[in-house]
Amino acid sequence: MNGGELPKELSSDELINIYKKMLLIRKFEQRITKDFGKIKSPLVHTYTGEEAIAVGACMAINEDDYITSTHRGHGHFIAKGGDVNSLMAEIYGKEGGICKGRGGSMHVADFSKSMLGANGIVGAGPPLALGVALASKMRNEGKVVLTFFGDGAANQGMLHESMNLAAAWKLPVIFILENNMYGWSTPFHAATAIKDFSIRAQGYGMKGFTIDGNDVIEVYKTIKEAVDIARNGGGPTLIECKTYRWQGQTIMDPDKYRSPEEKEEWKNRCPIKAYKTRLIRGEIIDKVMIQEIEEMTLVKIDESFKFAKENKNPDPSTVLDNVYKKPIKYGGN
Amino acid sequence: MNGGELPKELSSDELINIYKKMLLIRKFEQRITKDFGKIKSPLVHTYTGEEAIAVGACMAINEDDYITSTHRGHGHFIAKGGDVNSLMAEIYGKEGGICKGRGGSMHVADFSKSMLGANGIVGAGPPLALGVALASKMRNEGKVVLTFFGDGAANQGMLHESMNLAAAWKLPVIFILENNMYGWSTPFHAATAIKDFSIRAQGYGMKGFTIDGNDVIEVYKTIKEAVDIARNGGGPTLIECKTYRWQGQTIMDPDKYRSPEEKEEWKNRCPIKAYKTRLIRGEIIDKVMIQEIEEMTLVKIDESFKFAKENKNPDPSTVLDNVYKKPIKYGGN
Amino acid sequence: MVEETKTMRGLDAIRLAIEEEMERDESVFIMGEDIGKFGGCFFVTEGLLEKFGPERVRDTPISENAILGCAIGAAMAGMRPIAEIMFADFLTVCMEMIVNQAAKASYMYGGQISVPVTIRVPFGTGIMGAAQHSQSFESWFMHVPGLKVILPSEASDFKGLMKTAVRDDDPVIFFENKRAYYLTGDVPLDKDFKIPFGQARIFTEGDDVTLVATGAMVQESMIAATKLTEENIHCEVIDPRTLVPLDKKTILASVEKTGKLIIVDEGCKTCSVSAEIAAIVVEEGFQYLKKEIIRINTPDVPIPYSPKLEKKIIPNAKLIQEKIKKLI
Amino acid sequence: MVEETKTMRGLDAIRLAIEEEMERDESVFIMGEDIGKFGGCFFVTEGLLEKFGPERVRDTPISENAILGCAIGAAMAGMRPIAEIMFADFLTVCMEMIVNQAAKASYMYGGQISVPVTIRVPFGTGIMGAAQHSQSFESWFMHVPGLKVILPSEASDFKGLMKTAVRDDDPVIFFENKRAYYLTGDVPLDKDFKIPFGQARIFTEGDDVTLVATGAMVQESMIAATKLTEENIHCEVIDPRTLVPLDKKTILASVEKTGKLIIVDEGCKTCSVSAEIAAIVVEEGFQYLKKEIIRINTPDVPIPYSPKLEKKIIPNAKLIQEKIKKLI
Ligand SMILES: Cc1ncc(C[n+]2csc(CCOP(=O)(O)OP(=O)(O)O)c2C)c(N)n1
Ligand SMILES: Cc1ncc(C[n+]2csc(CCOP(=O)(O)OP(=O)(O)O)c2C)c(N)n1
Ligand SMILES: [Mg+2]
Ligand SMILES: [Mg+2]
Repeated sequence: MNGGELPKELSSDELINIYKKMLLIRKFEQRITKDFGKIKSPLVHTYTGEEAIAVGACMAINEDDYITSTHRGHGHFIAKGGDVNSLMAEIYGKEGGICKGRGGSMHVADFSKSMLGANGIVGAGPPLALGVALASKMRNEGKVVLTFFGDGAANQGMLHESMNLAAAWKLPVIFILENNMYGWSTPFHAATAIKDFSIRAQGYGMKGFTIDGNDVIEVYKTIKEAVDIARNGGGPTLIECKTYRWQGQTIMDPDKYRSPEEKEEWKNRCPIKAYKTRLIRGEIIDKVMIQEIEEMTLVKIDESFKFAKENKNPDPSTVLDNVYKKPIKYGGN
Repeated sequence: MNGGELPKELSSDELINIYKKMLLIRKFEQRITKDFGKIKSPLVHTYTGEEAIAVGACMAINEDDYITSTHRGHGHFIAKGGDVNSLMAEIYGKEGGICKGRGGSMHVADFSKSMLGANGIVGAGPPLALGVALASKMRNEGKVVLTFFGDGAANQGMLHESMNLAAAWKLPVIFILENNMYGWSTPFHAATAIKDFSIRAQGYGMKGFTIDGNDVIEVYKTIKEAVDIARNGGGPTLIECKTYRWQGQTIMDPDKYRSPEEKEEWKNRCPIKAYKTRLIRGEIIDKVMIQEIEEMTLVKIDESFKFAKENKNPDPSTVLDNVYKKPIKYGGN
Repeated sequence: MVEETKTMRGLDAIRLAIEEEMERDESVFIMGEDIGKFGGCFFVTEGLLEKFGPERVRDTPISENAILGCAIGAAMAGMRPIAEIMFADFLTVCMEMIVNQAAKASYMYGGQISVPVTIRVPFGTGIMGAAQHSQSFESWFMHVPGLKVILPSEASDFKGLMKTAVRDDDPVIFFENKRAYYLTGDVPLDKDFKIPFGQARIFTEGDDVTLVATGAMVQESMIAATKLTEENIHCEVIDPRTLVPLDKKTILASVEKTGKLIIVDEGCKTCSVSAEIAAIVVEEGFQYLKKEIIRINTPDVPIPYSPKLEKKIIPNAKLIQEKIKKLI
Repeated sequence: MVEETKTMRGLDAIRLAIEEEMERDESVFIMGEDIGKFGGCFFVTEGLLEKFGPERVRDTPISENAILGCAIGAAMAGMRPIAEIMFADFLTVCMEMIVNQAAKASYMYGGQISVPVTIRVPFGTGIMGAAQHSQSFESWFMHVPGLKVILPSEASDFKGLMKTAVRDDDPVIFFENKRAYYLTGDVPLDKDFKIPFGQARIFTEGDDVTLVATGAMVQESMIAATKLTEENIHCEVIDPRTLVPLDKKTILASVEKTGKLIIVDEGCKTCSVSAEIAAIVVEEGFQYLKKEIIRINTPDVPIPYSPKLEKKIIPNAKLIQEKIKKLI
């Protein structure tokens, strides 16, 4: 159920920003998809349809709070305030990319924004989140960490260890499970016997919620609640956000394992459209503004595409840089 | 609470056998402990105090049902009907050991008895149990697998993956968590925020129970119930048995992290003594029989010790045998 | 009698081998992530679900330890499972089951059992996989006694070695080079076509220099070798095909003839397959060596995403040619 | 100025280094299984909990991925954690965090960060640990670019290298040989006593043969070398101490002098450290070699429990002596 009152504590600007960010992610992914032939990498995963989770979640934290991401990281990157130009350039493997073309889509990271990186290994973000949270705790910084992961990742052993340790040590980590119904081609109900993953929270002694991941305000509110608990020393929370990815697993996926009806049904539950309706109903924006935002967003995307296109390829002579902080002599060379 | 009626479906012989087996394990471990200087291995873990779990559990299955074990495997080995002589010889590293002196205490296994091996890696038994269960299921053999593991192991990622897969595929596995309150020196409540591990069962869509692991009949009954479910295609169950190890983590452990009071309290809850009292009260055995059993057990242990002592050391020229089924030429030699 | 063959890609040859073995032996089944309905990340198992059903073609959760534990346990109970780990890079999450369980069970349990499991693992570069989807870890497994380590480079070898793997009684880790997936070759249709472990394949004979190569590097070496015949330089190109057991004899015999050895290997240089082969030859064939042994490897660097960068570090025919000419 | 030293065991030297670094730098802390109240499986961390309290000496659940993830994440956030994995054999359950995360973060994120974590790992034979508590996996990590791989054999090196490790900005895996724990040596008490990475240590000089050894094999080599001086055979015994970076220069210079190389290494032979060193020398020092290179390793077999069997396979001074005499 995507409706109800808009939260009082958010200003109009903030409410509009939520919309802008979701739209920016959507348009970004559409552009990537369209230009897919130019990217050439088969391992690019889009966030289309899931925008409300990253955006709602990042609205609930401060700029210096941390997030860890997944292989499907563009949305988290943008939501956390990462620069779209260097994101686009990274996906195109250019020197001006946020990781200088070394990482690519699956490794986009912006440490200056406390965005600790997309990750090609399913389930590898949460263990790292523990450490960042511990550092914050040991230094009394009051920062929290949001760690995003999928329904597929939920069945990885690393997740279990992470949730248990976070709860045992009361670390300020929010576990955000993006249940988009599939781990690659495998429906989550074939990979586990449970219906809602949030039930697992009890097994670690933390609170768990299952919410509509397509309702950006519900996401925001729930994460906010969890963040407050974490900041006050109450430890971690598990939040399962039900959602759906509109596109295939990767931009190359023929996606034959999901029915057109199922896809259609979820497209009708578009998180952006629903939120737009609420903004209009709440008289936060009007048609003109919508039009303006849409245009500005497209301009931004075009610029980022231009930036990426005109950017240089990395210089092959630098290929061995940054393996270590300072170059060392390799054993065998 | 260790009391109540003895189960009607068990004959006197069976009830007495339970007693005999528990006592055999106890005396075996005491002998090992006494001769510890001769064994020389620091990595020997005794089952003293936990006898009711292995014995009660193995009473609930058939001879051709399987078990997997842990680093603390002597008790499981004996309970599953393994030969005490070759167990003792193995711990002494002799050729007549069940693993020809290659495995030692942490690897005792008797595949002819469907005892699939002790395991030096905490948490490694359950994933293997999945496969044995799957084989049984695919071949319609109706066999079940008991997989034992500790409270420490419960926080290993492998456990999570195993419980989830077993439930998703409805495999005939019974997860038997031996909560002896400590993973090495770490109290379980420092390693996790929950009180009873059985609550985790819900997170996989299976049933979970927490029981008195020192009550052999309660163990038997609960496992029996779970076995019936598993045999009938109902999938796995998690059973947490609360217990206590009387000795240190290994036979060399100075064991300073546990208070004498705590140890004393648990010794007062001795599973063997409690069961003996019940047998006497139920007029299944009398003092004379108890005396006889005690003596027979000691004779058996003495024999096994003699067997181990007189047994040859493995022939060093055979050290490369059995790396593969048939010898291959090694790459580098 | 003419052997019937069919031209197909490496990945089709693997599929054919699996299909035939599943038909032949009821105890063979296959499991892994997205191998069923989806047909596998590289479409190696396409069509098998339709043919054999979900009991024998099992899609799993993303739980690699459970996948391998399940396969190994089933093998202990007498089945012959084939388990897929989607990328070699993910072996990091499930080393335990391979290294401490499958590889050691026979030995540490005193020979009571064997573990006839086959673990299939795509590996290598070439798809812009970057640091976590491009790695070559085969040398790790050569360092683990109890495993057999197989690494074919060509379609018919894929078929013949896969069949041997499935029928072998020991745990086999079967590395499938991503680039070799798409190379075509003539594959025997004989349902009992097997290639024994421990026999290298000589791709081309020559007197001037021995080139030992694996996986995608075999093709690169062949291109270099072919090119150099124009300059009257004759390379002997050898693909060991199986790394454990390793056919030292063929390699040593070749070095005896040529006196010169170059090893070409996609893995990062330090402690790679090439190190072991160089060490064997300097230990057992020193008297044959006329020159230093050259290792051509990917340098010690995580694999970068940008194709321009990746290309810079992965050995190719041109580099091989240069190194050969320098050595001679 | 006379340097003040104290005689202590290897494990005490490690403890001293950790203690001093924790005193010096608030961002250093230590975590692992049973390292607190219990003092660590080998008592390396004994007393640290009492001194620094439970915030900085953290007992963990038996969750190795969480332990390392937590340490690595904290390092990314600017701390300098030291994490212990109780036995090298258990690295199999947590390779992911080391190999795909710590080692690659600097590179794959384009140099945005570094990961100053130290991972401590006891390894090797000698305690009847059998197949799953005796292994030597250091060559695996040499094959992973981005890691520094340290392996001291002696008390003062333990101290000096541990301090360098903790202060290093890259991920360090620090292998602690179990037998070397109990060897005593004179350890400098200077709180800034550090040994740089990449500098081998020459234990004894000699002209006849170069012995490169690591861990417990250094002592065995020294026994052999000392014995052979009676027969007027003079070995040069070199301990690289750090495997990545590796001090090739010292090894090559020695081989230039002696013309003969033997490598002694406790790891199973195939693809072990010894393979890499042999390969480097035949590649870069071929012209110096007068004889084949000999590798003395544990053969490719899981470690057996029976001490009689274990003794048979682990290289010792006697075997080393024999091999030297045969080579000369
Ligand atoms: C450890 C590991 N196993 C498998 C993969 C291959 N893989 C990449 S994405 C993916 C599906 C992940 O599903 P989920 O966690 O639900 O995330 P989603 O893609 O749906 O966002 C798989 C199996 C991987 N990258 N890492
Ligand atoms: C993966 C792994 N981590 C750590 C160890 C070291 N270790 C051996 S036993 C043990 C404690 C196990 O506790 P628990 O599972 O509760 O079993 P218990 O010993 O109490 O029976 C530990 C930490 C190990 N063997 N394997
Ligand atoms: Mg998903
Ligand atoms: Mg315990």
